[in-house]
Amino acid sequence: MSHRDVAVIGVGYTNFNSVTPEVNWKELMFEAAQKAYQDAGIDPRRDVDSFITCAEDFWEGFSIFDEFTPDQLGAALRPMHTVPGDGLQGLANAYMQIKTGLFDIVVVEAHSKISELLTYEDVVQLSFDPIYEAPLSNGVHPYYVAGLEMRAYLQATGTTEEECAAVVVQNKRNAFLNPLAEFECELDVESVMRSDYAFDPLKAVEIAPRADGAIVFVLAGGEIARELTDVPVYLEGIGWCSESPWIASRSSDASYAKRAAQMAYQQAGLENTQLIDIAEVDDQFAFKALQHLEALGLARPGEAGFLMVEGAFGPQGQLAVNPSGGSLGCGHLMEASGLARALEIVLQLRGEAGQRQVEDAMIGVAQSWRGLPHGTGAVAVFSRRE
Amino acid sequence: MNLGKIHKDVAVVGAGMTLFSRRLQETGKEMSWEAAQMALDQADLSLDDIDAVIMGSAPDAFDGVHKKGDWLLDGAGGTNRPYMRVYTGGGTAVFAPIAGWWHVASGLFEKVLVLCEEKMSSCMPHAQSAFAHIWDPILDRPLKPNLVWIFSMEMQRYMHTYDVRYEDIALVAVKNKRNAVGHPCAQLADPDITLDDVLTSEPMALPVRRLDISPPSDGAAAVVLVSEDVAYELTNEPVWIDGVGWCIDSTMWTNRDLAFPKFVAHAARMAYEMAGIKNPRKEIDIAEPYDPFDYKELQHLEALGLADPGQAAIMTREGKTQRDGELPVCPSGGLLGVGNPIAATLGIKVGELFWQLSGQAGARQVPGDPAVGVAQAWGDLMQFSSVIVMRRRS
Amino acid sequence: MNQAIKPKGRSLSAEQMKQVPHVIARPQAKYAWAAGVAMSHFLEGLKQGKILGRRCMACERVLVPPRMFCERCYRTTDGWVELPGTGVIETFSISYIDTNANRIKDPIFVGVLAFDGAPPHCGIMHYFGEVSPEEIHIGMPVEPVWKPESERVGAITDIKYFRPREGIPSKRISQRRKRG
Amino acid sequence: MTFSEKFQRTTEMKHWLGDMEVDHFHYTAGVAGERFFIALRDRGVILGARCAPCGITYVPPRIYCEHCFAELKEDAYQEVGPRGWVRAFTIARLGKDGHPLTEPEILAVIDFGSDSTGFLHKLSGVAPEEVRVGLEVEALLKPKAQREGRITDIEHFRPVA
Repeated sequence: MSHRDVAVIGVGYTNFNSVTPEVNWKELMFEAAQKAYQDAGIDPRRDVDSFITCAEDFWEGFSIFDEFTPDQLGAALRPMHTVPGDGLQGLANAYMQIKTGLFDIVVVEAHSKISELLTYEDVVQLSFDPIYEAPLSNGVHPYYVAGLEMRAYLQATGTTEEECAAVVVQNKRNAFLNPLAEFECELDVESVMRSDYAFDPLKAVEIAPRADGAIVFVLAGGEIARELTDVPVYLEGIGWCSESPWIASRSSDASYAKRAAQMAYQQAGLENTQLIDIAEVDDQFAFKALQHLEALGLARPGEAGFLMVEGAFGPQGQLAVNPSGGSLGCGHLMEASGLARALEIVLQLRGEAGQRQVEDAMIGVAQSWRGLPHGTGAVAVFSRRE
Repeated sequence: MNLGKIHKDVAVVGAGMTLFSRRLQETGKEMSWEAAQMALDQADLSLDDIDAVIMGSAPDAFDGVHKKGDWLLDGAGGTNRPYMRVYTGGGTAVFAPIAGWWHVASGLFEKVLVLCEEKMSSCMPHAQSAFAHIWDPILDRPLKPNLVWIFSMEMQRYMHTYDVRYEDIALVAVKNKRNAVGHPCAQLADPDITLDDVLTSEPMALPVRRLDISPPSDGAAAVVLVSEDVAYELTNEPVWIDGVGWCIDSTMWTNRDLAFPKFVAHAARMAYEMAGIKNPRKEIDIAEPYDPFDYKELQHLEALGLADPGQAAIMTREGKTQRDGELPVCPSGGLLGVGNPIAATLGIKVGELFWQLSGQAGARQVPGDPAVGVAQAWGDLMQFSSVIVMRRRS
Repeated sequence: MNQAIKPKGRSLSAEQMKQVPHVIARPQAKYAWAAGVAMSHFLEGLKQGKILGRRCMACERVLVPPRMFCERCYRTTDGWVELPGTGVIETFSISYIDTNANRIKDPIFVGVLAFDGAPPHCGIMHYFGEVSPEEIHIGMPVEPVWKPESERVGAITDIKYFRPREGIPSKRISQRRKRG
Repeated sequence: MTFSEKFQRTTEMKHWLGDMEVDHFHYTAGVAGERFFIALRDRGVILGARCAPCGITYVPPRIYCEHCFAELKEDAYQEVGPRGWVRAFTIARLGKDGHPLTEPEILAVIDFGSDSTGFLHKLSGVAPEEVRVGLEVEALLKPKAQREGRITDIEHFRPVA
């Protein structure tokens, strides 16, 4: 691999809101992009070599959403493309483009305008195999697949429902300290346990609510980053992986995240996961946070739940997990969820996380999962070098 | 941009494609596997050797599966691998291999599989029904547009601005449908088609007639890309990707002059600079520009710098773009002759250049031992273009 | 050399496609897109019988359809401008197919017009009416035919179509470029 | 502030209704699907396709092994089931509209032996609280006359009596 290093030199973002009727998607993206360019101190019309946006047609309501992306990012008549994937997958493309040596500054955007989709559940079901999977569950909410996966995970690891409930409690509590977050709430494990099942063993309150928002990252080759900013945050490694798309073939240990983490750690030269100070993992469903922590090697199989209950992953714990509040606290931002996780890491490593700042944070990991019904995920390792 | 500092050079060592057909029985996954298998076979590789998979597929609204990239991945060889889908409308056909290029050029991967799939027959009553949603929902969709309109309007503007005759444009359709006779996957090959057939074909949205248009198709295509470190271990005839370029113009298509596709010219400039091509008219031996409509081939040749604006039609009339002409254009038969399964036209653009430049094009082989080719695709709302320059070095 | 392509795939006729095992499903994908700042004002303008644009003071263009940012200068646009609504035909099509590719007997005249008061080539797509296939041409001056105020809802279809303007000379010749 | 002006009254905000639908999608079941569904419809059996080198039996069958990409030809097809075991299950209590279902549905991943891929289907004929991982189940098919070559030709799986 090329030895050129890659760093984040600017981030921009909107608030995360359950609805955003006051702007259209272009205006939402423009706000985040303008802030990112200000942060990086660059002019997109002159300085950016390539633009990437992360979007899926059916989330947006367009047969070719790529058409509707360049203007608001400053990308008209410039190289730009869409990744129908999560923001971290967008970041992976930027990373590779910079590593080729051809591109110096690359911009990655991801957003959610999911409040505009009136038939969310139908569209989720449209991602199921149309022959073997979709016809089985007409009328049933497609999130039942999360119930199946949670059952398999609990069965394989001995994790308890109480331990999953602890994830909800911690993330919604962490969100109080995050001004971007929309779904902060004071709960305790008992109240989560007494709440209604949606897809046994998954409870409704363990499902991250959806939110709108846009996030833009500006990345640059290391030598340029060091010229442009005093606080470059290095993208030391990024991995991504997909499991079999068949619902019934899914592993119980998030093997997509495991493989993605191996790839990212290897690139980063990270041999010991104990060096990681912060982890922002995907928590679209509470149990997923535990499964992902184990897949990332941040807890042994079956131990993440226990550690969560013990507070090991809290703000004062041995490893800060989802200090942002995660998707449970901030809202599930669809394809922008991975960038939201990465955003928190960047803010923390720059020392700009305000009241939730993790002290002396040097290395952070962000992880994403593209969501039901597939097993696609990505892992990014960031660091603030001395 | 940092020309001349590319970390790893990238070569094509195998290609494959399915039949292009109005309807295929195979699911999208099965089509993908068929194309991938053929490309791997040609490269003498197995799936085990592949480090990453890049998927190119255009609207989910054709196949009728949301997140179809993820859905297709087992057929594309993506299971338990880094798998990435990129998407730039019709431009995906040449853009997916560009994404494959940076997967390898970055040094992250040594051998990758680029797979493109499209199954348009799922969309009922017609693929056009999905195209109804490519437009701005507030400004355009209430007018109930048809995709052909946009081509018709662009063609009209092109003919008007450069004084191009319809009779010359229609010759492109004749040439490509005849060229396709040599293509084993072709859907609309016709050895006997005449200019008159095109000129008198059914009016769709004038000036566009039925035979000016490429047909909707089902199909899949694949190429295998490898790093300079292993290319010669695998074949004596690697074909190198020496230049890549892409560009998107503003969303506001009614704020642009539609006569000349600036975005194609920008993408071409990027690719030529990278490939060190200073005079494309002298240095390019074969062109595979995107030809979903006959006039598009002409417009694209002009924006690729292979003809002056308005002159590509004259080149065509003079026979210079025939397979044995000065500059063979769409020797594959193009989208007009082989078919237009949007992203899967990878097989007749980059795939064709691979076969031509490595001397494997059989009945379609361009004479004179061609060494340099340019492939181009176009997409979105007359807005995006991707360009690849390929070269045989021996 | 062997044929490099060994094509695979089983072609089906329309009839065979109905015979082989298959599933038919109707998608449900409905949206309520926020119009946003610029388009909300534009739609309100249409309701009042006005065409509104946004001015960018850096490039001195009037953007129509309006947006809150200029994609060329990458800056916030500066204010509203009301355009006269007239323009010239930039390009057009005479369509014998509808949105689902069904054949229709009476053609639809559709195209792009460039608005007077906006920069060259800047306008919208719309229908043309009160014109024949022989008459319609690029450069033809046109004006909007609005629906009665009571029927206007704040939509692009508040304009029924654009029709030729009487007594205004065509810009047909002056717009044509010389061959390169 | 991002723009030179924004809305000052909620009533100024407009939205636009639309869809991204087509009349319908016609999904072919494919080459492997044709074998699977004709066997199910005409003979009432569930077919899998085995990749011997990888030791995996794909249910439903595929024409390729997704791990080694070997072609799974006709001789790879074999009958599995109708008996299998519950690998995972969930009790779906919410409908697609987000409201509680009047009758919760049980959905399950069924194994046809330890080397088979899982097979997704509905489970019925058992109280939700009695379902266990490992429960032995069998497919209940619709009467032959009503079968049309769809996955729903299997009404559901139920515990083996």
